[in-house]
Parts: sequence; C-alpha cells; structure tokens
Amino acid sequence: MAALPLSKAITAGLRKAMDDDPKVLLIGEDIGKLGGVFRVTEGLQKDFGEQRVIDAPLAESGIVGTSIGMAVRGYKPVIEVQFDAFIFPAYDQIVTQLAKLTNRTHGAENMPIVIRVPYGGGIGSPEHHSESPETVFAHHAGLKIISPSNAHDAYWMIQEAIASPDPIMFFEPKRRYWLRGEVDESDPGLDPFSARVVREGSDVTLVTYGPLVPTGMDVAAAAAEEGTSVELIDLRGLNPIDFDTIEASVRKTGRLVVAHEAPVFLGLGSEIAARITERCFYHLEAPVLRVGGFHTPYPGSKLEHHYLPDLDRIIDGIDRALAY
Amino acid sequence: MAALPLSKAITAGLRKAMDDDPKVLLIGEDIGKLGGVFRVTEGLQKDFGEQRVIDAPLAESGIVGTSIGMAVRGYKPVIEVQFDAFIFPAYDQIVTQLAKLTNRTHGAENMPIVIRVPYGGGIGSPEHHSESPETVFAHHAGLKIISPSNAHDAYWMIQEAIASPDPIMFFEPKRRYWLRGEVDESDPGLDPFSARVVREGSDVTLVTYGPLVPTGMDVAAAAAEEGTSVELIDLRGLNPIDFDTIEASVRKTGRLVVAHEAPVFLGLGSEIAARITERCFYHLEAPVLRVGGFHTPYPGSKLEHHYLPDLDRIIDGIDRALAY
Amino acid sequence: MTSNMTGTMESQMRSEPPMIQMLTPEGDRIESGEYDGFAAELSDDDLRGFYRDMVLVRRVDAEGNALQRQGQLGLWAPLLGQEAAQIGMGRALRAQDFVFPTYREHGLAWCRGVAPETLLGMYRGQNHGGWDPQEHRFHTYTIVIGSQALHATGYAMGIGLDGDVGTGDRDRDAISVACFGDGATSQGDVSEALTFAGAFHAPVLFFCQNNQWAISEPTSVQTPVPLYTRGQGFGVPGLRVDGNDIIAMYAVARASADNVRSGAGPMLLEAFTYRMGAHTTADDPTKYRDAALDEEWKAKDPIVRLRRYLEKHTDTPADFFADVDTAADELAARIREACVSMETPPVEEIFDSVFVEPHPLIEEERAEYLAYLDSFAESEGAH
Amino acid sequence: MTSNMTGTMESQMRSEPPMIQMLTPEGDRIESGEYDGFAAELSDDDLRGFYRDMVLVRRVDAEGNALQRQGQLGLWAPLLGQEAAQIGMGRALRAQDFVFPTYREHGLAWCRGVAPETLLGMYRGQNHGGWDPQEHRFHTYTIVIGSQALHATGYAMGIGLDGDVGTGDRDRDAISVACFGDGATSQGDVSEALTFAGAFHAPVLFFCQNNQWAISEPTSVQTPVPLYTRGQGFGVPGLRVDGNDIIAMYAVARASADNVRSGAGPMLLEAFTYRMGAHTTADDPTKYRDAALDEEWKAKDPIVRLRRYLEKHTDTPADFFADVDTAADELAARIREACVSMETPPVEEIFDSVFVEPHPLIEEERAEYLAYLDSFAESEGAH
Ligand SMILES: Cc1ncc(C[n+]2csc(CCOP(=O)(O)OP(=O)(O)O)c2C)c(N)n1
Ligand SMILES: Cc1ncc(C[n+]2csc(CCOP(=O)(O)OP(=O)(O)O)c2C)c(N)n1
Ligand SMILES: [Mg+2]
Ligand SMILES: [Mg+2]
Repeated sequence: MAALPLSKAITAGLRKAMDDDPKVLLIGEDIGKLGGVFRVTEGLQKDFGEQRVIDAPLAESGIVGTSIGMAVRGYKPVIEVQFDAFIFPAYDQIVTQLAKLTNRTHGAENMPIVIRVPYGGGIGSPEHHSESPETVFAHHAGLKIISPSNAHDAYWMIQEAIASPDPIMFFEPKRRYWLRGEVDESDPGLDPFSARVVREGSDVTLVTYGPLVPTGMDVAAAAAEEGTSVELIDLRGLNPIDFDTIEASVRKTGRLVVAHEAPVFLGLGSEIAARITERCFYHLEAPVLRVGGFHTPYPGSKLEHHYLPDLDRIIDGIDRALAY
Repeated sequence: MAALPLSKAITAGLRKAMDDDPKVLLIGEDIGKLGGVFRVTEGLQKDFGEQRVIDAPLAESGIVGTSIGMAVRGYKPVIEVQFDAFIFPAYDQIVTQLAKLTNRTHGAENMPIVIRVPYGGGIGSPEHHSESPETVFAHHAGLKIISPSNAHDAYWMIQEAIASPDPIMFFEPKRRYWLRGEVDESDPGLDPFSARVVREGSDVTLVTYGPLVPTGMDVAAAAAEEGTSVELIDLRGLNPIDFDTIEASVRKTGRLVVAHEAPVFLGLGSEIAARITERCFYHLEAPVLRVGGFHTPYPGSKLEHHYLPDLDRIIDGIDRALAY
Repeated sequence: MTSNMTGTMESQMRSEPPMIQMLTPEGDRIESGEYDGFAAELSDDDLRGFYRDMVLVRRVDAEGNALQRQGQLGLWAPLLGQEAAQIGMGRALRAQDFVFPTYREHGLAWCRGVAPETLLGMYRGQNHGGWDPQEHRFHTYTIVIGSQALHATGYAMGIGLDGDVGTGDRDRDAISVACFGDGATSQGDVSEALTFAGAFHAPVLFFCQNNQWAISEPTSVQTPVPLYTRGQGFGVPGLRVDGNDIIAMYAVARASADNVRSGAGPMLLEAFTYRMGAHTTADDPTKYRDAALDEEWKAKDPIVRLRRYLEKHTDTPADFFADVDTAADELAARIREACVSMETPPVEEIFDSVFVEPHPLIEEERAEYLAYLDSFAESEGAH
Repeated sequence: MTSNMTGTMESQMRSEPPMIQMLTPEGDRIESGEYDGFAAELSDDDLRGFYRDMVLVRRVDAEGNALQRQGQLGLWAPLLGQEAAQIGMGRALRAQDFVFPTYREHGLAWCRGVAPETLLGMYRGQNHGGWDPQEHRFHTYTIVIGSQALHATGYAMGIGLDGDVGTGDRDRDAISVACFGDGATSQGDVSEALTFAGAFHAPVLFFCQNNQWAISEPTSVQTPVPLYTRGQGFGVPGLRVDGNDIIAMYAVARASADNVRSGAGPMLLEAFTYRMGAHTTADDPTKYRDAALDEEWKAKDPIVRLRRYLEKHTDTPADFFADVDTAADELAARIREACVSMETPPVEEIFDSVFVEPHPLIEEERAEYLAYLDSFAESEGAH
C-alpha cells in the first residue's frame, strides 16, 4: 500500500474489518455522510450502508449503552467519539457497564466493542478538543487501551482492536492524523500491547506514545547531535503497559524519562515511574522523570504550546535525568 | 463534645455550616425524611426545611449540574452522592463544568460546591457500593479532594470544605462511619490539605488515608511489637497532596509504603511513589512500595477481604520494603 | 395565554390519568374493550398457573428477607407487591425476547428460568451475576440505575438490524424489554434510551414498574405528570396499567409486546403498583412513609385479588391453594438449603474473567497474591 | 389495539405541527390571537431596533468567518440564519433574567451586552470565556452539548429559593433561559434538566433553536416527533415558533417568559429555524446537505423578512437601511481591529484562577515552568 496519512490508515483498517466480519458496525456522531469530523469514516457509509455506519443521536452515553446492547445481540460495534472530552458523558456506561460485563457474567458475555477517541492537543482548537483522558480509563479494570503513533500501526491496531473479544479503547493522536507513513499490509508486526523500541540508545530511555512519538524521534535525533544516545520506546499499549520492554531498556540505560500530553499528576508516567523504580531500583542512576501537561485545565490554543511537551521540554527532562 | 461516630461528626459539621451560612443547602437522593442511606443528614430537613435539605430526582448528573446553577445564583450546595460508583453518571458535569468554571471565567465565578462521596469497601455490599474512585478525580485539574479518617477531622473538614470557594470532593470512609472519636469543637487543628503524622517512627513511613488509617494504626502497633518503628501519615488531602510532610518523613526513614483501597495501578500511590522518588532519590533505601486493590473489578463481598489491604498485607509491604 | 400554552398539560395533570384495570381488588372481572381478547385466551388453568407463580416468587422473596436477617445474604431487594406486574409481563413474553432487568426482577427471573438460588448467590456476595444472560435471554441484574434501558434499546436495534421484527413470524419476531423503576425515569440514560428507541424505531418495550417509591422518595419527587406520558415527546407512546391486576398486566403486556413485535416501534408500559416492603433489607420505610398508605395498598394485593377471582369465578378446588402453599414451602426449604450450603468461591475468581484474553498485570497480581497467601499456609505449616 | 394505544402519537406525527408565525416571508403581518398583544406593544422604532440588531450581529458573524479564514481565529461558529430567534428572545428578556448559552449565541450575547470582540477572543484561543457572567447575566459559552441546560435549571431553582418568582413585581421576578440546539435534545443532561425543572416547578425557559442540523445530522436523526413536544412527559409544556420571524419570536418569548416569571412553571420554546451556514468554519455542509434546501430557507431569511415589512408597512426612510449598513461596516472594522491587535496572554494565565485559593502543585509547576522559560532567556542573553 502506498504511504497513507494516519487517519486514512485507520479508514483502511476499518474497511478491512468490515469486509472481514459482517457483525462489525460503526456508530457515532456525523460518521455517515460527513465521514466524521476528521473524515476517518469517509466513504464507509456509502459502501456499507446506513445499517453498518450509523449516525447516532447526539448522546455519548446512549451510543456506548446501545452498543453494549448490540454486543449482547452479537454485533461488534466500533464507536467514534467526536473529541476526547466528549467521552465524559459516556463515562458511567464505560466504567460501570462496558468494563465490567465480562466479569459480571463470569465470561458468559463478551464485550467486543471498540471506542475510538481522537485525543491530544496542538491543533488550535477551543476548550474540550485537546485533552488526553487515557489515564482515567486506564485506572479502571476491564478496559484495554491502545494508541498508535504511525500509519502502519494505525492500520493494524484498529483491526486487532476490533478482532479482540475484549473492550478496547483506541486513542487516536489527532494532530498526527495527517502524518503519512508506509503500511505493510502483509505483516502487522508487534501485537498491539507490546511496546516498540523505535530507536536504540544507551544513555537514557525515553518512553512516550501516540502524538509524542514523532516528537520523541526528533528529540532522539537532536540529542544524538549533542552526543546523548536516547533509546526511544513507543508504548503502543497503555493498558496493559509493556513494562518488560521498558525494564529491559532501563536496565541498560539506567535512566528513564516519560513524556505524555496528559497531566503529569497521576498520568501514566506516574505508574511507569513507580513500577520501573520497583523493578530497576538498583539500576537507576536517576529518578524517573516525567514531562507532561500541567495540573491546570488545558489552556486556550494561544497558550497550548506551553502546555504541550515539545522537543525542548523533553530534552530538558533528559538533561535533568543525565545530571544525576 | 462527647465522642461521636464519624458519620455523626459529619452531621454536626453540616449542621454548624448551615447555621452559620444561610446559603448552604444540601441536595441528594433520600437525604430528607430518610436522612440519607447512612443517616448522615438525619434530622436536618426537619430543622432546616425542605428548601435547604433537598431530596433530588434520581439523577446524579442533574444533581451536580443544577448545583452548579445554584452556585451561579449564590448558593453553596453540598451534594450527597449515595455510593461511590454512583458518582459516575455525574462525571461529565464534575470534570468538564464544575472543575473548570472558575478557570473558564478567569475567577469571576466561584464554585463553592462540596460533593460528599461515601467510599470504600468492607461493608459486605453488592457491586458498585465499595469502590474508591478518588484517583480519577484527582487527575483532573480543578477539583480539591479531601478525606477524613476520624470524627474530629470529619467535623472540621466538612466545614472547611463548605467554607472553601473552590469545588471540594469530600470522600467519606463509609466503613468507618461508626467509628467513634472525640471532637474538639474549639480547635480544628491542621488545615484540611495538610497530612498528619499520626505516629512517629524511624524505620519506614506508611502513608495512607481514609478507611485505612485505623488499619495503619494497627499496623504500626503490630510492627512495633516486632521491633519495627513505623511512621504513620494520614494524608487527609488527596489533591493537593502534602508531599512536604511525606518527604520530610521519608528523608528520615528512607523507606515508604503507600496503602489504599483503590487499585494500585494508577492509584494515588503511583503519584506519591513517583514524586517522592524524585524528591528523595538519594534517601530511599528501597523503592516505594504500594499495597492496594487489584486491577480487577471489586469482587463480590465474600471475597472482598482479599481485595482490601489489611493488616497482614500492609505488614507484608513493610517487610518487603525493609528487606531491601 | 395560558389556555393555549399549557392547556393539554394542565388537563393531563389535573384529571386522573387513565389506568387499565381488568380485575378489581375484590376479584371481579371488568371489561376492557380491546384488551379483553388477550384475557379471553387465558384458561382457568393459565390463571392458576399465574397464581402459583406469584405465590412461589413471593415465597422466594420472603426467604430472601429471612436469609438476609440470618446473615446469609449481604442484602435483599424485595419484590413484595410487584408479583402481578412481573409475572404478567414475564408470561406475556416469548422465548426469543430478551429482558434487561433491574435488581428487583425476581418474578421476571422466575419466568425466564433463572433459579432463585442464583439470585440469592448474587445478594450473598458470591459474585455479581452468576447466570448466562443468553441462556435465559435475561440479562444480568443491573444496579446502576437506568443503565440497562440503553442496553435493551441497543439489543432491540440489533433485532432490527437482523430483520427479526415485523416479519409476521411469531417465532422469529423479537422484542427486548427494558425494566426500570419510577425513580429511574429521572436518569439521563433512560431518556437517552427513549431517544434512541424513537430515532431507530427499535422494538423495545419500556417497562416501568412505578412502585410509588425510589427508596424514600415518592414518585412526585421525580415528576409532576404521570410517567406513562414520559415517552410521548420522544415518539414512544405509553400506557398505564394496574400493576396489581395480573389479568390486565398480562393482556396489556401481550398486546404491547405484539405491537412492538409487529414493527410498530417502541412503547412504554407503566405498571402502577406498590413496593409493599422495604426498598432493601437495609432500608427502614417507617422513616418516610405512612402506615396508612401501606394499608391502602394492602387492600389491592395482587395475589389476594387473583385468589378471590379464582374462588369466586372458577371452580378451583380448595386444595389447589393448599398445594401451592406446600410447593412454596418446599421451594423455600430448597433455596434455604442451597443458600446456606453455598461455598465461598475460590480467591482466584477475583482475577478470572476480567477479560477474555489474558492481561499481564492481572496475571502478575494473581501470582503475587496467591504466593502471598501460600506464604501463610507455609508458615502455618511450619508451626 | 393501536387506536387507543398510539392514537395521540400518530396524529402528532402525521399532522403538521402547529407553528406560531406572525410575519410571513413576504413581510406581511398575520394575526395570531393571544400573542398579538405583545406584537402590538412593539413600535416601529422597536422593530427598526430589531432590524439593526439583526444586521449588526450578522455582520459580527461574517467578520468571525472572515477572521477565521485569515488565521486570526482558530474557529468560528456562525449564527447565520438564527438572528431573529436570538434577537427576538434576547429582547424579550429583562435585566434580572439569566441566560445560559451554547457556543452559537452571538445574538443573545449582543442583547446581554457582551462585546463581540470578547466572543472573538474565545474563538481565537485567548481564553475559554473572557466575560463575567454575573455582570451580563449571561453565562459562559458552553461547548459540551447540553450541560448548560442543567445550570440554567439550577439557577432557576435558586430563583425559586429566593422567592424571586411569581411575586408580581416585574423588576424582581426572574427567569433563567436554557439555550440548546436540536441535536442537544438527545443528551441525557437536557432530559435531566427537564426532569428537575418539572419536579421543582423551576422558572426556566427552555429555548431550543431547532436549526435543522446538528453538524451533519438532520433533526430526524434525533427524534421522530416534533421537539416542542419533548417536555410534555416531564411536565414542561412546549410551543413551536417560526424562528425566522422576529415578531413571533419576540411576542411568544415575551409571553412565555412572563408566564414562567409568573410562577406557572417551566416551558419549552422551539424556535424553528435554519443554520444557513456551516456548523463551524471547520465544517463543509456540501458533504451532507442539498443546496436546494439551503435555497428554500434562504427565501425565509429573517432579516429580509423584517426589511420587507418595514418597507411595506411602515414609513421607514430608505436611509435608515443605509445607516444600519454603515454602522455594520464600522462595527466590523472595530472588531477586526480589536481582534488582530489582541495580544497573546501571558503564559502565567495557564496557572491563574484554576482555583480561588492556592494549590501547591500548581504553584510549583508555575515556578518550575517560568524558571525553565527564563533559562532560555538567559542562554539567549548569554549568546
Ligand atoms: C446511578 C445510581 N444512583 C443511585 C443508586 C442507589 N439506588 C439504588 S435503588 C434506588 C432507587 C431506585 O428507585 P426506582 O427506580 O423507583 O426502583 P425501585 O427500587 O423502586 O424498584 C437508588 C437511589 C443506584 N443504584 N444507582
Ligand atoms: C458532548 C458533546 N458531544 C459532541 C460535541 C461535538 N459537537 C459540537 S456541536 C455539535 C452539534 C450540536 O448540534 P445542535 O445541538 O443542534 O446545535 P447547533 O450546533 O446546531 O447550534 C456536536 C456534535 C460536543 N460539543 N459535545
Ligand atoms: Mg420505585
Ligand atoms: Mg442544530
């Protein structure tokens, strides 16, 4: 397949999943004729019909709740949430129902539902359109969470998410929707919960995911110029987190920086820091450092470049780690 | 005041706050004639009338959302959520509105709203009645979170929460509602966001809060018998967290165990571990260890004693920390 | 201006709303026009069957209360008073229908073949469910108020997608039933369920058991207008039935279910009934309601009413009633025995079936915790 | 059975719902019985004032679009086509009323005295609001669909608690206005707002601007029945008004507001209008809607309609229209200038007013981040 923008790789993945399994259907706001506000479902209603690409009433709890009912009936709904913060009206259905029905029924009931959430900032949007709410879902048991950072992963991971019998939240790095990349249709590569070592290095490990992976690549390149060898890890799976891959890296480098757009306070970085410190206590030359959003509401877009970790802030984190 | 059960100390605090400020009103399900399912508001409707102790329709989002509107009108609503997990239908109003309106209006609008949430397990309840959801609220900027562990604090902290111009979530350790304690009406003691060193010690610091503080006291006593000196800290403030007090303790003891009923994965312990490791990197003799709930749905009550950290599990955590 | 503007509303609020009743509290049949056809299909044996159902589930319920008092259950949510509403609905459904219950649907569970012991297990804290929803076409009990209304609606949308509605094939055409209480109507999720049902013309029957109370709150706390009207502004027409009248409940449920099954779209049935007992065993209704009201409703008891009818208007032999009571005693003994002999589930269950596919953190926690437990066994062994 | 069961509903769905209109698209007055009194109160000057309001906010709107295209705004949500609905409502309210808007209420903002520049600031990304809601008795724009309906209802409950309703004192009795769109009616929060409003008999006027679209979704995706009926099952009566007819909008809004103000309880007003432009500047309506439909509604343009009336039925001089256009040009120039000269707020604002009282973590992050920024300044200084 030619190089695709990340968003269109998801489109292709959705199309493939729908071709493969007639029980797969899409539901969300404006996903039909409009093709979604990010055009990720563009063309799919035309090809699969209104019964499989469903424009839903404007009610997120309703979308998730009815999807659960459709799953009970044997369907595999793939939900599009329009923007990150608009998932909150569905919070209750997600954490008290979707996440728990498999357990409540001792496995008699599967919940093969995927929730696609475009997340993160950097696109100059008004309030509620730039958040990174993955942490709060990761804390609840019963949801698996993944996030691709490139077109190839996007193509495969969406299909793997749909094929999974478990509920999967699929966080899409919206500001990378237009990032083109090769998609190898013949080989998915890693399973969706495995972290990928994007670039090997020896001085410090940098863990990130989703929208900051390209930034991380720039960081590693810039650091290399200054003589610092950064091992860059793309987390891919946010729950479960592939601690083994991080541990192996940190045993080698002795230093770890975690970067994400979500607030540092109780972000995924806190769990990674805590667990890797447990696992690598005698290998760490510095405390695990975190670079991320502030403990403030996401600011107006004129100020968002301050809020979002960028190359400089991540390099600063690396420098601080190296200073120990 | 004579020794009061923790729940009745809250009742007394609510009564005092209502006496002091006519703008304070209570709203929730079954809080009127019934006095709430835990009888925390018992007698208040009789004394303050139906306009100040309001039985609300069964809709948590509605309760929080209308409370926001009442706050805009100058009222100070104190919300009772019936049980921990029933806060999730209100999640959206809490995190996208309540938490953000002060910021959205550049401080022109205050949100002096208190949300009382009985939380935690150990009372033999069915599903949804035993959870500890504090983490997911702590991650969002704009909410302050406190949790008392004894009658004195309950009496004062609820009043301080109500007096605060900021939105406060007040997590009540429901299985300690019946725990009696002296209330000193003349002196609140520490401000509600400061942690308290409940018992001084030198070998290891144990940080906990809410329902596990009494357990922590037992742990410290049991450990003392075995010759281990535990410094017990009652967090009290869950957001902000009083890291200074923890840091001072850990600089002394060199070891830290954090215990909470909430799942370990991305629980408050993860943030405490990450931050204290940053602050005390050269003072820690062992990684910060965490004892808490599993990454599973809260189990049926016949199994909940396994899920809940108890004296043995916390001592096991301390032993592991000491083994480094 | 008020006339034009609020006219309909006011008349709706002022006049007694119409309630379909076919059996008086005294046990006499009254005509009900269009629904009489379904009542006429009921043989005396059918009615005796209903009587038996109601007596047995009431006994299950009494046993639930008793077992809770004895410390065998953590909690019990009594259905006392709602037997006719539930058995009437339950018996009106077909095998291919799918019911989404609350936590109080013991009568519907009975009709869908879920053993009472299984319900007890959940209230005992053995687990959070314990039956296979597909086997019984009866979903798990749902505790978070209103959630299940959306599940039922989604299921009905699935029926629609499958084309299993309005074909005219009575063994194929299916509906889902969304059960909820009067209090639940205030939840956004119930309104969203009405929205989706209306928008997708989904074959879902909304079944509101208005038992007058949501714990301590009378229905007037939730709404100033009758609940059967709730769906109108969503395109979901409603009816109010005497929920203590099993003939009306059955007939109107049959008629409504068939109507929905035929592809006419969603409907809302309000069963006007009364929670004769406490909300749950943790509740104390004397704090908030008048004994006089309880008495008033006692006179409308659904079981007494049907018994009166059977005694007055059929040739049911006296020992029929005695036999039912004996069966109830046997059932009670059986479930008591089953309950007290339930073994605490193995600790591993905490970690089981959180997901279908494995999750490394859960596996790690399982292994660690079991090792931790083993360490006690070992140290005990060492002594 | 269908007759009894679904009768009302069917007739409601089949017949054209009643819509109050007082000014035809051709600019002629038609009688409307009970609302004519309010229309009669309007002098020709008042109507010219309305005209002016509509033209000016339409120009603000055009400027918003243009500034977005020029990269001066991140986004703009046009109100094009909804001028009559908003100005009619806005001018019907009294100073003590309180409006809870969505993100498209530029006409209402205008009436409540919020400067258009302030709205632009928010869409430019300077901040998330930027005005004091109490000063204007106009809450912040709310983006999360439906949330504000609950705020408005709670505010109205507060009015009730204060006794500022139904006293007969027109300067004291207050209402709140809950603005939302057709799409928003599907949100649980809007239904919960109706629930609380009905249950507490709160003086809130629900103001649904049914502009036929929720981004790409026509209203039929949300509901099979007219939206003005939505509140009936909650005890909230409704009316549909021609939202492109400013006389009807004003008169019915006045009548409704006064009715709510008098203590008659909540009401729902559906303004039947049309979103003539894109949903926002990020939207492309050609993907989902017919140009023919746009044309149809263009013929019902609210401003053209009032202009025709003024020209046909009043002695409004021709230069009045020219003057208004000049005023619009001036306004446009002013806000363009204000917009492009807005300075990026200082970075400290990120950390400001998250809370009223300090929060140590935020203080720590502020200090660290400012020090970090300073380190660049220093190192740059060092070069
Ligand atoms: C979201 C949520 N909020 C609160 C509760 C606590 N609660 C359990 S039952 C109940 C009352 C329900 O009343 P109703 O819907 O009338 O059903 P009934 O119990 O009368 O059958 C409440 C408030 C809950 N289970 N879920
Ligand atoms: C909870 C939530 N979900 C989705 C969105 C994205 N969104 C913004 S406007 C809109 C359509 C709203 O339609 P309507 O209520 O008719 O108002 P209109 O835009 O037509 O004025 C949507 C889906 C949102 N802002 N909030
Ligand atoms: Mg009830
Ligand atoms: Mg609209």
